[in-house]
Amino acid sequence: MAPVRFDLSDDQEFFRETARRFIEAEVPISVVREWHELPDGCPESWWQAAAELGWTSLMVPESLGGGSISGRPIVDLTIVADEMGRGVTPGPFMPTNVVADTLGRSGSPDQQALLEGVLAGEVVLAWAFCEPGGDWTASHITAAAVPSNGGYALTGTKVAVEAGPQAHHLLVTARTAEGLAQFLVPSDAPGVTIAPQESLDLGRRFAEVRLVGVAVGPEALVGAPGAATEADVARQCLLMQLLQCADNAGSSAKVLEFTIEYAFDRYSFGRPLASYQALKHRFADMKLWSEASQAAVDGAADAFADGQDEARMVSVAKSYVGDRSVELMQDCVQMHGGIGVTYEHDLHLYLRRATVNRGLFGTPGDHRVTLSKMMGY
Amino acid sequence: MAPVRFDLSDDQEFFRETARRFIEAEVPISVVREWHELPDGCPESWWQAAAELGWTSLMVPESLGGGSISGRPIVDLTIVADEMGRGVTPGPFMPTNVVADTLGRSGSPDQQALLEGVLAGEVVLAWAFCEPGGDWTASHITAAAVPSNGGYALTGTKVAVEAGPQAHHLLVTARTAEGLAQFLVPSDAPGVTIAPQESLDLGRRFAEVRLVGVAVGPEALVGAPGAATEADVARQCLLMQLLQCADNAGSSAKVLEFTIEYAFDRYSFGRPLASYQALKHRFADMKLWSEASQAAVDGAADAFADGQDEARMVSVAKSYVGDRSVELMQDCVQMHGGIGVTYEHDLHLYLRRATVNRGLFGTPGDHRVTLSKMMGY
Amino acid sequence: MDDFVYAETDPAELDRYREEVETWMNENMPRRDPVNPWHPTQDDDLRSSRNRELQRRLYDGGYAAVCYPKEYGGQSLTAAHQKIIDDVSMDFDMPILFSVPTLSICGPVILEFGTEEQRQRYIPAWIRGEELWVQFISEPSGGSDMAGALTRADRDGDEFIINGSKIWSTFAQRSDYALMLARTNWEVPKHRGLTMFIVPIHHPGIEIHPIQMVDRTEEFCQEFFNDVAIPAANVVGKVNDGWTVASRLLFHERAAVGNASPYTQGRHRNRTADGVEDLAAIAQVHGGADMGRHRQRLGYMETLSRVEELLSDRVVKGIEGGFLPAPAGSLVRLFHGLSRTERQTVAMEMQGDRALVWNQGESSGAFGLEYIQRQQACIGGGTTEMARNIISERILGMPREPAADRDLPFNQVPRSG
Amino acid sequence: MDDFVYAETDPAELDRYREEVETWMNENMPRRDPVNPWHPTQDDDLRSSRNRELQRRLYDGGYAAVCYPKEYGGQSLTAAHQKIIDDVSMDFDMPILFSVPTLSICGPVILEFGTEEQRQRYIPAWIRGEELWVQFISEPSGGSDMAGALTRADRDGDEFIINGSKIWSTFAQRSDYALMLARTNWEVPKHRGLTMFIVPIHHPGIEIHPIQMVDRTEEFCQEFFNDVAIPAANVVGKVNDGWTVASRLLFHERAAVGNASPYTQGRHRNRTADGVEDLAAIAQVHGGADMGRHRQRLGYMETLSRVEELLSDRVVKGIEGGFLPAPAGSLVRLFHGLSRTERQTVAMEMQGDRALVWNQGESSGAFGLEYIQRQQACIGGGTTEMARNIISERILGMPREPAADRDLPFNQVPRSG
Repeated sequence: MAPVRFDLSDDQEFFRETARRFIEAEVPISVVREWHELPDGCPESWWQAAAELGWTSLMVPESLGGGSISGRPIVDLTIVADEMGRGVTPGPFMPTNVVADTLGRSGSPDQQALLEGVLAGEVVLAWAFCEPGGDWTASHITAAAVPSNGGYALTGTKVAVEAGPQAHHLLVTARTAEGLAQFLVPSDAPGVTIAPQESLDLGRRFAEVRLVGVAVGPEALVGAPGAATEADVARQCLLMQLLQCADNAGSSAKVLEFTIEYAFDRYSFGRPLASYQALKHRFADMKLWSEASQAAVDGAADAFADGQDEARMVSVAKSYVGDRSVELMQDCVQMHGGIGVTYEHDLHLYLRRATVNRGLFGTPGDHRVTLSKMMGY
Repeated sequence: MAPVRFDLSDDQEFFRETARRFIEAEVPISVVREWHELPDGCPESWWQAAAELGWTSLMVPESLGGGSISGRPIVDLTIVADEMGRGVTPGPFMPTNVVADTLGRSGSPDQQALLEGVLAGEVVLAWAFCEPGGDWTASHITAAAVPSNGGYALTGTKVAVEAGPQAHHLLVTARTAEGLAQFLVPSDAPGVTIAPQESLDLGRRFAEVRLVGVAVGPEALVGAPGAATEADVARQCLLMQLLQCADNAGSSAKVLEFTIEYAFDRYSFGRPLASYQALKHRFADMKLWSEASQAAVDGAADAFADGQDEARMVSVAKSYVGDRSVELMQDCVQMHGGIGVTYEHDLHLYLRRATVNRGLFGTPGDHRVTLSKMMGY
Repeated sequence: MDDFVYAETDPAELDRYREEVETWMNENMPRRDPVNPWHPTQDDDLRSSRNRELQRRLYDGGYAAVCYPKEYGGQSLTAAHQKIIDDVSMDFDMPILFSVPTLSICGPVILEFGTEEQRQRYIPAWIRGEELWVQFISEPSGGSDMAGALTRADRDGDEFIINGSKIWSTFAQRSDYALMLARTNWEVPKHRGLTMFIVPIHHPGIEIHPIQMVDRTEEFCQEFFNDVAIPAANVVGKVNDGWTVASRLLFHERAAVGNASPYTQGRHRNRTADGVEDLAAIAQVHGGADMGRHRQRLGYMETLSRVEELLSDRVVKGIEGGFLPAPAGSLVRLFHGLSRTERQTVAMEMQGDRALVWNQGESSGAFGLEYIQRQQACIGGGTTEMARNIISERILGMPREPAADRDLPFNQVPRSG
Repeated sequence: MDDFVYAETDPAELDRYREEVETWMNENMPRRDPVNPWHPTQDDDLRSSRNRELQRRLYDGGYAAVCYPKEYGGQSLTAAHQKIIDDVSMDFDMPILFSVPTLSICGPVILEFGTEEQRQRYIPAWIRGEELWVQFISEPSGGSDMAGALTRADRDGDEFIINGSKIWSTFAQRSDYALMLARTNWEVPKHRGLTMFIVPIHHPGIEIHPIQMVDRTEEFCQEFFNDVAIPAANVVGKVNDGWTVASRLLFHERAAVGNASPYTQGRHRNRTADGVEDLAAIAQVHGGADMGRHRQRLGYMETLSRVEELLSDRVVKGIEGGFLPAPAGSLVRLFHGLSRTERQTVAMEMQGDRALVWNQGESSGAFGLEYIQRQQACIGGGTTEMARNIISERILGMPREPAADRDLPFNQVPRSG
């Protein structure tokens, strides 16, 4: 009994089923391992097939050729994230959707024209946001956009830019005299250096992006500098965090499922592991964490879709799911014993990814501070 | 198998056995409960009998009629604290010994004359140290000792003064122009108001001590103001903390013992509780905490006795024993079920006392900060 | 059938209902005194209790036990309606004493197993606030093993004669009737020799002794039965089939403890730090140097309380929709026990020394007292250990614990020393 | 006899010994390179390994395996002496590979059960650094159930023919001999049909496959045996009495894992945050806004590492003095597993994002890698679950877990799917 939302419409349920079958057929774990060797983490053709299923269209307005399943695109998006987590499925899903959402909301018509390629899975987008030692809030941004002959010159260093190595365009967050601003920059623009980084997560790709006096025209601006951009950036952060949580809820549910199976099949001292009360009680706790994580993700997605208290509910999800998901996986490693810490076993693939999701865009501890401040303390 | 030190000399072992038999004979739990009603927490006659066993002489120099069992008085002192913890035994043991230690080391001959009464159990000493909202370090002291006709006038408010209600003399920590200073003040000195406070611990007594222009002569000074007194105060804190830890190590060992007995005797679904693996594993953890707590206390006592790194090792003990002891007792409450949260059951008497020991003179969290600072962070 | 009955309700209807309830409560229910609130358990007079009076008010307004069928005095409404009443009622004094066990535990049991006469006789009396019920299920020797009851009911003509003792009944001395589980056959395995009875509490043969808790309050009681004669008409369900009734009762108890019951009215409030806001307030006062630590705690408590709400909604929906088996209520029960003990620990930590040693009359000591009683949240209404057994065995389907008493005639089962 | 042999030693003698060791090490052992230290497990050449060379140096100096009897190449000294060598050696490269399992696990087993010939033949060869041993005990199907071995040894004249597979042997490919547990009788309950053998590893019938761990290192191996003929003279202890030998072996393994063995030389160091000082250093670099949290973590880690030392001293003393039963080594093992996983978690947290995503060549990723492998500390050398069983059953005397295979002939015992 996989913990998915209990209120899915038939369309959503069909969408979810399709995503799961697509992943099981196209990207079983054996394939996930093969794709570890690919520079981009997945074949373009596959990403295009995924796009055909609507994985990149949910956050794009219908007027621009996109559209959601349920009219609550954020909820639909978490459905895919949950399934991708279950499959440790690679692909530039998170950053592409997050940047597409902003282009759809704040982009110029020229910039929105790019979305056609996104919908076709031919254009990959990345968000160049966090800087070395940064805390994943807009306040730490020092990258500068200096006015120069009618446009801007961008200078700064960005790290942990997901999908950086394969992105066609980068959304760069930087400071201007008018306040925070974002620019859409082609990855091959002169002055842009994209250095792939190593990651605990062997499936997704990250890069360090160095910008040295990158010259862009005024039309590269996405939305208005200042308050409007602050709002866009805040929304981008929340969206990334929500997707990380959905991903971890899905992956930890999956890990728990196959670990429970293992406990039934594995005999020790003539009894299945599942018959040992000390382990049964830990499995009960893990089941609790898994169900509660799903509840936290769904609650945050609903808050986001309803525009009600989403900042709080996303931080709640990150604070809870972030910790419980990796602790659940670690205890599942323990349940497996030696085999659980071998490269051959799949468990570490999930744990690697969940650990990265837990940490980027703020650790659970960071989000507890955020929540405390929301309570005026 | 009660976790006591494994390196006790025959004299120490005899001393420990005597203390245990004395407590079992004179202050069984039924008596502990009766004594809850006594304003002083215990009869004077009993405290005098305890003193005859040497409970107040260990920290007093032989030249002044005192003397330890092993030549390592601090270790001997933890033996008594451990046994008193096992018996949730009331009595002004901690403050009397801590103040006596300072008088023996820094007191004037006149002040040391008082020790004769302490050795006889006729004089009870208390330490008026912490102030409202204080953090149990000398730095928070605001009580003032202002020079006035040849002596001083003391003004300030002290809280959680253990044995305050029954103390004959108070050691008052206050500030002077020359720095931190301590004064030995009769409890009935004009200007001293001692208001008994309520406490989670039903056995020991605490008071708020208000000093309003209490006039004392220069002879009331204990040791020299400034550095010397800073050192005395630091030692007094460490001594209190060590005794709190020894007390909690003893009481949690005792609680674990009778809870294990209960688990053997109590049948559920036709099996003793002790046969359920989920509980067995928790008992294993508790046994680990108990043994490790004893190790931490002994390590701190040795460090103290050898004068090597005692500040660190006492904070380590407070940080570890403080938390593990109360968590152990809470889980033992859980093991008992409903009966464990009734007034009639003895468990809460231990938990009350251990909770107070955990918190006063710094919580485990406070001591972790201290340790971190010792590491230069 | 192992789950509640729910009906679809459209949002508009619910919004309308909320307004209606708000208006009515403002006009008819006493506002909660924020400074010195009334605690439903404080009031200890049996006959003219404030709980009974408030329950009557709800009934007169048509807002009492609204999930109960109309024919027994309810409104045949949905859990969604009751939740609205609960939300709105947070600012008012509510007859909490009727929620557990009367309406949420004994109620559904009588609805399911009671004879039509029993239903007619008892249910309306609760809803009108006239009669309070308790459970006589646990026994001193029993712990979590409810089916191990030693209290005996021996048939004598058309009566049963009860002898033995029960424990952990809530305010029995203030109540009128009890559901009692007793052994009517000792020759068969434990589950097959039990019978459930309706027992009038104020009966010459019944002695009630209040139990003093660690904080000296007396919420629970122990009862002693000496030759108490009960008419056979008071049997609930079938003779020797009492375990069927009892396991449903325990199911409803788990639902009630896990905030997953549609039959409770209003929400229980704690004496000290109930909401996270209360904790935040404490932090404001005592924060100081520990701000970093307090923030972590506060943020974590906020996390737990929000997730607890979301989880309990999810479980109710999941059971309702058949996505989760009924025992899933144990998930909520487990989460609740763990988060509550955590909160009481944090509250004590935040209060600092004042929770340990305080001036006479100061309220800060309550935080220390709640801390040393924190495990109550993991014991009362089924221990967290039982919850973990249920989750692993009935949700995950793992092998059951070997029980030495499974198929043994009860009089041959090994017992506590 | 279930404990180690210790002798009283007076402090003065020990101080003298410490000076002696310090002088000797300074003159004879290579200093540890603080920047880029040599890791004993890095060096993978079989014959001319640095470990063997360093072991030989210790031997020539008279500081090798000093707790071993003189007649077999040791010094017949006490655990206190070995501890001094360990303390001093922290600044030097040491032949850690010989500590576990050769000297600390296989060693005491041969001392206790080996024939005089076996002792003479093998023990001096270890101490001189000439031969490394491993254990062939665990099996792919076995998990913690060592006595459930499926590898068979069939008698054939004065030889035994081995078939089957073993796993989790440490660097088998670099070693010379193994202690192997195999089944010699299938008609009796599992504990009564096992025999312990000395097996030459580099044998045509033995295939060795390295196992890649999560971080791609290859410390452990799996072996496959095809008709491997072993002379009966290589039996350790009695035929079919192998479990007696194995349980002593497991006892010594727990002692070694719990840092409670007097036969290990030097202490193992970690690639990343081994000491709390290392953590403090990380905090210095990455502290910043999280100072409050880092302080709590740092102080807690300091607490755990100090208490771990004190506990392990206490347990050694306790077993030595007969205050604690030998299984008390499991206390240290459990504490170690828990504190180490905690430390690796904290180290990862302190490193921050750099432990998750890092520039090529940066070392910070090692913290992430160790975190995802942290459970190794609770699995290797006997799981923490087994430790908890041992503590509750053999120290607290609680009833043993019902085992379906206790008295069943082994060939009738239920097995993994």
